[in-house]
Amino acid sequence: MDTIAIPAINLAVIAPEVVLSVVAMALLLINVFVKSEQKGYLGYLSIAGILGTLLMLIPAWGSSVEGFSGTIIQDNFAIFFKVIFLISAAMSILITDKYLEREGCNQGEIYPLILFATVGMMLMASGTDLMTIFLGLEVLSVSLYVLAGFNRNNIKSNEAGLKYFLLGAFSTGFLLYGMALTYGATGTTKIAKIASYIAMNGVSSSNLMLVAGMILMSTGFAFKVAAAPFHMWTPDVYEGAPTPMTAFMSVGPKAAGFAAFARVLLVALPALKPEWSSLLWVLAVLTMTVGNITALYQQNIKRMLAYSSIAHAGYILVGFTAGNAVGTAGILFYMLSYAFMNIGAFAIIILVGKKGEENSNVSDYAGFGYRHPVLGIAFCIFLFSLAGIPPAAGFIGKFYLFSGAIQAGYIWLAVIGVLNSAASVYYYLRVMVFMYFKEPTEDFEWVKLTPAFVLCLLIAVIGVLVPGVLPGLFLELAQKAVLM
Amino acid sequence: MLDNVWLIPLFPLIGFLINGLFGKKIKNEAVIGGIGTLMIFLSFLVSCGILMQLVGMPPEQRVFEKVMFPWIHAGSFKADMAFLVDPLSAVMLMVVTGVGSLIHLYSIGYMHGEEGFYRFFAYLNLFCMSMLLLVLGANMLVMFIGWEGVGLCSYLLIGYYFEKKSAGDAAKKAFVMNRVGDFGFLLGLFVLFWWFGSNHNIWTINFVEIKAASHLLPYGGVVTLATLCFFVGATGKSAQIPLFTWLPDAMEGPTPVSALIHAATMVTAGVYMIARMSFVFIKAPETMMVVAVVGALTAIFAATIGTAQNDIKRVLAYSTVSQLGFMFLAMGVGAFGAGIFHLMTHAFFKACLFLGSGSVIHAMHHALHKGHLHDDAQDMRNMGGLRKALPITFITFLVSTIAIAGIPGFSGFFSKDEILWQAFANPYHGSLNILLWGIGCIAACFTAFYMFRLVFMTFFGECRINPKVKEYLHESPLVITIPLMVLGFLAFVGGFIGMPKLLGMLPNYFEHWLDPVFELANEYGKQYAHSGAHHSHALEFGLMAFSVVVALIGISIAYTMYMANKSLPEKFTSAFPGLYKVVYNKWYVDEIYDFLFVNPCKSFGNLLWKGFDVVIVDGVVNGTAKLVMAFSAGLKGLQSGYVHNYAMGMAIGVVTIIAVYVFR
Amino acid sequence: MNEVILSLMTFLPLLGVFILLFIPSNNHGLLRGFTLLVTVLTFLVSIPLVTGFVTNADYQFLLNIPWIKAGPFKMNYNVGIDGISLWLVMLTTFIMPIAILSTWKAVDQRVKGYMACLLLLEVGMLGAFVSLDLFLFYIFWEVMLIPMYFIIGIWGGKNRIYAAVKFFIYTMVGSLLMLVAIIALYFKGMSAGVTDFSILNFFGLNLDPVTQTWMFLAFALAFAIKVPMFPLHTWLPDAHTEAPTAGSVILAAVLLKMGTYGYVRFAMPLFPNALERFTPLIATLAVVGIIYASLVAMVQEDVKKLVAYSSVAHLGFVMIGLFSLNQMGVQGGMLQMLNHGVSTGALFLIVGFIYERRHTRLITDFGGLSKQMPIFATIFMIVTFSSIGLPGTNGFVGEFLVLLGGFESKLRWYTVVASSGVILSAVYMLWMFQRVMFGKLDNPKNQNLKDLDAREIAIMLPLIFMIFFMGLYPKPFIDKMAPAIDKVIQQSRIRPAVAATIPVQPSMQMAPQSVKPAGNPAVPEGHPAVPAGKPAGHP
Amino acid sequence: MVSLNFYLVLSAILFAIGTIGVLTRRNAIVIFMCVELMLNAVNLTFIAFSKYLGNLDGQIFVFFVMTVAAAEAAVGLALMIAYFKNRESIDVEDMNLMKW
Amino acid sequence: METLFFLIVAAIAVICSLMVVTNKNPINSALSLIMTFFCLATLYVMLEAPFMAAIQVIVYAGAIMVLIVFVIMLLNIKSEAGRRTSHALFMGISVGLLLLVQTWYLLVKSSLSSVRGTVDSAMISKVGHTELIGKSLFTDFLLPFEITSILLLVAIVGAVVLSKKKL
Repeated sequence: MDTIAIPAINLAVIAPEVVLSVVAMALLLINVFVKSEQKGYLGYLSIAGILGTLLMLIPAWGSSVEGFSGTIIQDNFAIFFKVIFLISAAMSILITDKYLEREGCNQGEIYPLILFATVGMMLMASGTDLMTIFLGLEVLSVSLYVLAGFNRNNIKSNEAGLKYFLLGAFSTGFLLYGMALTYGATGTTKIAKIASYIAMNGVSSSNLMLVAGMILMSTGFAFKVAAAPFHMWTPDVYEGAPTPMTAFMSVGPKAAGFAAFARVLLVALPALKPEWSSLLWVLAVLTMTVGNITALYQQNIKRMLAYSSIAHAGYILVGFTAGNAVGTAGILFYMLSYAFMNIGAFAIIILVGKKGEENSNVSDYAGFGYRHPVLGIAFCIFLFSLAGIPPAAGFIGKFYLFSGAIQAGYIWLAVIGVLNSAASVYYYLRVMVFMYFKEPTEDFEWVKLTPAFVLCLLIAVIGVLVPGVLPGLFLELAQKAVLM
Repeated sequence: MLDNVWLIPLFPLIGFLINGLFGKKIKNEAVIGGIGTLMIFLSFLVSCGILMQLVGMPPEQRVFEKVMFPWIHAGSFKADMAFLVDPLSAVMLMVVTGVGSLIHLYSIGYMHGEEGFYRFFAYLNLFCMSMLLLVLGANMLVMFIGWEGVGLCSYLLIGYYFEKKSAGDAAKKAFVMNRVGDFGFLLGLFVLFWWFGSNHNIWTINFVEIKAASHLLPYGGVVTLATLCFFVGATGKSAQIPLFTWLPDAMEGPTPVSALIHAATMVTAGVYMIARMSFVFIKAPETMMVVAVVGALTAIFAATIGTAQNDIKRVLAYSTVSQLGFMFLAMGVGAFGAGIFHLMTHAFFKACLFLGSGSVIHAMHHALHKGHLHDDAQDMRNMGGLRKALPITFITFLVSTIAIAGIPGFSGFFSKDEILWQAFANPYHGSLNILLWGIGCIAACFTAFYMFRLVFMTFFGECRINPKVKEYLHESPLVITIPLMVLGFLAFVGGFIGMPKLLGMLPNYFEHWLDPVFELANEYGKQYAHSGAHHSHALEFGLMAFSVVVALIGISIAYTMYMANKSLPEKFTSAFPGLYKVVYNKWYVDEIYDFLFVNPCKSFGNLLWKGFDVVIVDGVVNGTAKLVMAFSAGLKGLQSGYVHNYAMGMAIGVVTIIAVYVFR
Repeated sequence: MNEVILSLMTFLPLLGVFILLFIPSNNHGLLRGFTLLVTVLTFLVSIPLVTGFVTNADYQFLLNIPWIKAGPFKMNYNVGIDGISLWLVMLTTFIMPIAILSTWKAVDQRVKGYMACLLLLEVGMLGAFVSLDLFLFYIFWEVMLIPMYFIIGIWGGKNRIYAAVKFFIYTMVGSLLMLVAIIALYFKGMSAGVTDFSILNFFGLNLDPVTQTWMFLAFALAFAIKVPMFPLHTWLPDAHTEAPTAGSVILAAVLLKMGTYGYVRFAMPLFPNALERFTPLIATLAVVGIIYASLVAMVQEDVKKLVAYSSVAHLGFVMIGLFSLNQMGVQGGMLQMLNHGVSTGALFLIVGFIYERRHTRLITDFGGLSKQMPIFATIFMIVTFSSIGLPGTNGFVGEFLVLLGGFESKLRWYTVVASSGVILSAVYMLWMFQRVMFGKLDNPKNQNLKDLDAREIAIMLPLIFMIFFMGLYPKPFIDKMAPAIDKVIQQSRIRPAVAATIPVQPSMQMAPQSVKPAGNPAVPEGHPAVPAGKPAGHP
Repeated sequence: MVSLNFYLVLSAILFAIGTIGVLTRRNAIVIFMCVELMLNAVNLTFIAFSKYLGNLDGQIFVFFVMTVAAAEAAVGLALMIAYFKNRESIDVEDMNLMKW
Repeated sequence: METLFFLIVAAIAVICSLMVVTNKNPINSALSLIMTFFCLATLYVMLEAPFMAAIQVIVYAGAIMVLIVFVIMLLNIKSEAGRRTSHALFMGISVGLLLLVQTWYLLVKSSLSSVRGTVDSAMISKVGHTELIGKSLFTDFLLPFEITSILLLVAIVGAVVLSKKKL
């Protein structure tokens, strides 16, 4: 019997994932010894872990290293996304502690779970094999099912978790079927090999199996990024999940979904570009429109932001449809700024909320801007950024996304996009209408404004304004991280 | 002196600024009135100096342009703030400043004790400044400043008693009607500017330059268009058909205002403008005809209304409209000199008449006030027999009335006769001339009738004022009567400078004076005039005599009806009740205008606002928003909260997408 | 030194905002005083722009700093002014202190935020006028929206929320479409060798007519909403009516100019073929707007709404002037923009004065105020007549040149119809004036009204001065603008179609100048407003 | 030798049945079982392809799918238990606290 | 012969899976599912994947299904109270059938990869399926294999968090 020749294990490629996983496991252990009211420290430890991971990523920038027989790669694209994941995880952790305390479900496991989810996302971003991507996605999903249902005494949280689980599992079925068909059509699950097989054998859109594989995989990813018509879980889950987790879910997994989506379509299936770009075109239009239009009617601010996040997925799909360097850079930049603005907004929502997810109606914000002027201004900055109004980062991101579409000739898509953007202004403004144009009706109860919150908000504001005013550096990075 | 022409408008401006800014603080009426009067009098002196200087120059050199500063230079368009002095503007300067000074003086007495005394003098000065700008403007645009400026002052002065609604209405009406005219003026300017510019690359609106280039203008065609536009402007300013209705209403202003603005100066601006551009107008025979016809029609039309009015100032107002019609008739038949001559004599006698009526009203008002009565101080039916109480007023009034009626020897005779003669004799409109002449004669007859009707009702017969207050009636103070006397004197002798050559006693100084101005126009006129129909002196004499007869007929009818047989008017009105009513109500012109323009505009505006703007335009906007919201409500309904519905959505999505790609 | 003036001026108010944040919010006096100081300083800083401006067609006080460079895009912080923007900048800095003073007392709630908003607004407006980079322009264009939204929404009247949201979304729709066009234009330019967003790059592009059409429509829509042109005007009456006085003043005086400025600076010179094609449409809308707005203004019951509709009519004149595309018309349009800024701004101040006193704007609530408030009456009257366009006041010069220019151009018949707006403006303004100021003072609430105080008079005096100065001596304005306008006109004319084989000669674009008939004393040198082919098209 | 298509069609049938089950059943556990059925259908496809293509990647994939199924089962059932504790039901028709 | 055997197994698999969907009682559904899994295991053997067949039985039919049955018992779930509305049933079934038709169609219409790997029946019988799988798992697919460890850890932690007694 031969010995198994284990290939050279290039640990450097997965170093960030390893570090993060180790930290998470360590936390699991430490958790056992930490008293309930001190679980917050776990949060700080996990942030330390995240920072360490970030530090590991920095020297890796600029190189592109494959490892593990081509199942994973560490390139600029992956690194950029990993930074987004880490930032969103860190910011979410900053706002988790006090929330859990208020809701009375202060369990330390949440931090390792967040970290594991982050590991899953990172695997999705750097996986170059359908299996890696699939497993990364499942690590992420399983963590998220738990995180969504984390507040297990709260029926809404239960329901959110269960709904997310059932629909997630259902969509996994389609994703897998798609992967199977792709495997059948090309004989491999490695992304690079798929591409080279197609290039060599001239498989094209006439091969229905490949097209079907592409479609079914797309639906799986579309579910993850909440693109219509696979978006329907989003509002319910976002509304029910604990708010910090909603913040996390609306940014990180979405970015991860796009990362994997982009790698599969752009690297593995560039030959099918006419097919998938027309599919994405329709999805983008549907997603933007459904998200924005439905958001107009929402009273619950969390739900409103859920729909808004659907709409944002639509904008990103616009850049994706373009499939060119500008559009892809736009996706990267937009996801980064979206992390800051969306988590910032959710941080404020947590501050305003009361136990049991009360006080999360838009009308509860009457006069908020006067009671807490600084928070009010911060909230406005986030909302303006979400609405895509300069000089916030959201504008530059949208600018790039739409530019990509225009460069690729999808002018009508860009037009639909900006019209949607204009419609979206209404519901963002509506929050401001309550914040500033109406008199306060009641006092705002507080989760005390802890240093962690201040830090989170500060990061968010800086993260929205600096790339908004001086986007050059960030755009350059995004440009370098583009897959092509 | 000529170089200092800018002083002329400057003095009234200074007066305006002093009185306008500090008048309220000064409080002393003598000082305020003194400043106002002094300023315009200084202008008068400068004008005299300029006139002297002009007289001393050879006739062909009597044109002087003074550029003050560049105003609007944009692209090829160039308009400087510049003044033009020539014989025509010199005449106007004398009239404006001369009559103006007198009326300022008069106002000191007349406006005594009024609340806004300083305001009145400020406006009056401002008006004089604007009028002088109008007269002196070396290009159409400077003229237009004055043109609108006088409209503004007229607005301010008519609305002087702003607490009275009728005053406010009248002011607004005056301004808006003037604006309609201004619209025409501007269009005329545009057409002329455009034509010269695009055809001959002469981009100018300067009178002298246009005159120099006027030989390039064709006859008719575009010139007709331009001149018709200008004429619209003139009808607005000079209250001709169809824009005359504001002038009678303008009597809401204080009487000196009526005298200065609505009789002597501003309303003649249209006439002046046509004279100023005679070399353009004469190239448009059609326009000339229109001018003549409108003038003649206005003359008779207003005269008919004048016969039925009871308000002393209203009669004079219609008389003014009618006399302006005569001037336009003169312009229309190419008798520019005659028109300007009539303008001048009319300024004298009509100012005198208005001031006289003011004196009467002043006295009446004073008396009624003393007796605590609220009868109408302007209604002639309350007057009668005032000649005893107001002797000076009566005499000057009578002199002016005779002048306007056209009795030989008085100024009005010379000028009006000249117009009628030229209407008859000038060769421009062929046989239409006879008709114009005929209408003129009838109008003259009416003029004599209603003016004497006025005199008889006011000054003769027994006094119909409430006997209680009879004792309070007495003659006005000297500040009022001195201007009356001066103007009365001028109304008497002013005509001699323009005595027709025919009568031979004096050379027609006036016509010679204006000759250089109208020479070119007459030259052009000959090009299309029906070949020199030369009329004999005998014919001229005959017509002159005829016009005198006509006037006398008018006077005698008036005498019969209002002195000899006082029941006649009653009988007349009851015999023709309809006619009387129509005439008394000014042919319902105001009502027709309301019906045709004012009300439709308002209701159309309301319709546009409440119907179109709010319902349709805004409705589309809000409707889009509502539609989106309804759509939103619908989409929201899909989000049922049931897992299987969501799963179904996903499945349908997958199936549809595959279907599209697989079965395409 | 010259390079930094514009940036200093633009960002001085922003600095002011930061300092403002550290002033205690209950010290209203200090807040107001400081803001006033900042705006006055800004004005002072902007004065060297006029004195140092060299009268030619070039952009001056240029400053060009690389800003963003990523992917195919290169945006610069590129600022500078020419004769066209010079006066609009001056108008902005001039009107701001006045606006601050106008609500000195009327706004007594949340003063800090209010002042901050006003200063931010100034940053946006100045930035938009001085930007020479399309992207930078767009940023400032949007930045203006936010403070204005809050000014209307927080310190506005009863219906303020509706008005604020409508204002915001309306403007947003247009400007976003413009953004699409900007991007598309950039990509079109890239294929022709354009490397950054500087507008100078784009003037020479020979775009194909179809592209031009779409882009022009997008730009035109954005600007038309801002102008606002019929039928996109309905946000204006609402916004004006609900905004506090300062908001209305700034909105009328400066913000609306953004639209017309956009046409002159961008929409017209960038897309000459499309301009040619759409001139009839826009002229029609402008004329309809004039007549329509005048008629609607005539029947308004609310003074502020009336003035708002009058703005629509006035800006219709501006549009006619700009689209007549000759020196007179464009010059008139530009002047009319400045005039409208001064006189309509003043009108809103006036409305503000009586609103502060009586807290109503209904015409029927007034009447006979002349008696009680003579100074007010005088000022009101002057401003009214300026708005009507009485010769000697500023309104006349602009209106006259617009109509003259329009008449000399292809828009002759439009102009003739538009001229009737001159009559209508007199009708509605005077009717309003009469109902407010004339008549008997019979409403008991009006009987104790106080006349204007020193502050209010001080606000109005500079405006009154400008009314007469610009009316009687517009030369400095016209002279400084003329070369820049010439340039715009040349750029906006259709370039001669050059066959593919013949390279485009730079001199071809100067064609109108070289064809100018020689030896013509009547045409001033340097004003080649005589179009080459003009006589052919006329009788 | 059974043709590849037989396997593929069979897996398609199973996949469709699983989908129908997800769409029509109300019990969360049964829905989950239907999902498992779908996954198994995919597994069959993978293995059939693997055999046909002559490489083992497909089978490895199946290996991972099973792991995933196990993990999902653990978490999913835990979620159902938690939900059941609060709601005394795992009927999906009762799960509509959040909607619209 | 082989085809016939396949058809019989396939028929049983389809019938059992139909019973999963149609049975009212969750326990019956679970048992039907187990039956289906066994059928699939049989097919895996036919496809020369005995190792997969083994873990299919051990992991799926053994571990996972036991867990499910256990939970069903724990929650004491009775049969479903009532069917979905016929409308929903119709929709569900038709969408499912449509999906089937489409997949069928595209499977028939499309071509597989033309590149064949090295693993054939001969190799499998020579080296042994388990060894081949093992080699592959620990060389080429080492990383995914490691990831499964994290996945399972997450699942455990999650299950504990959601259902442990003390909070």
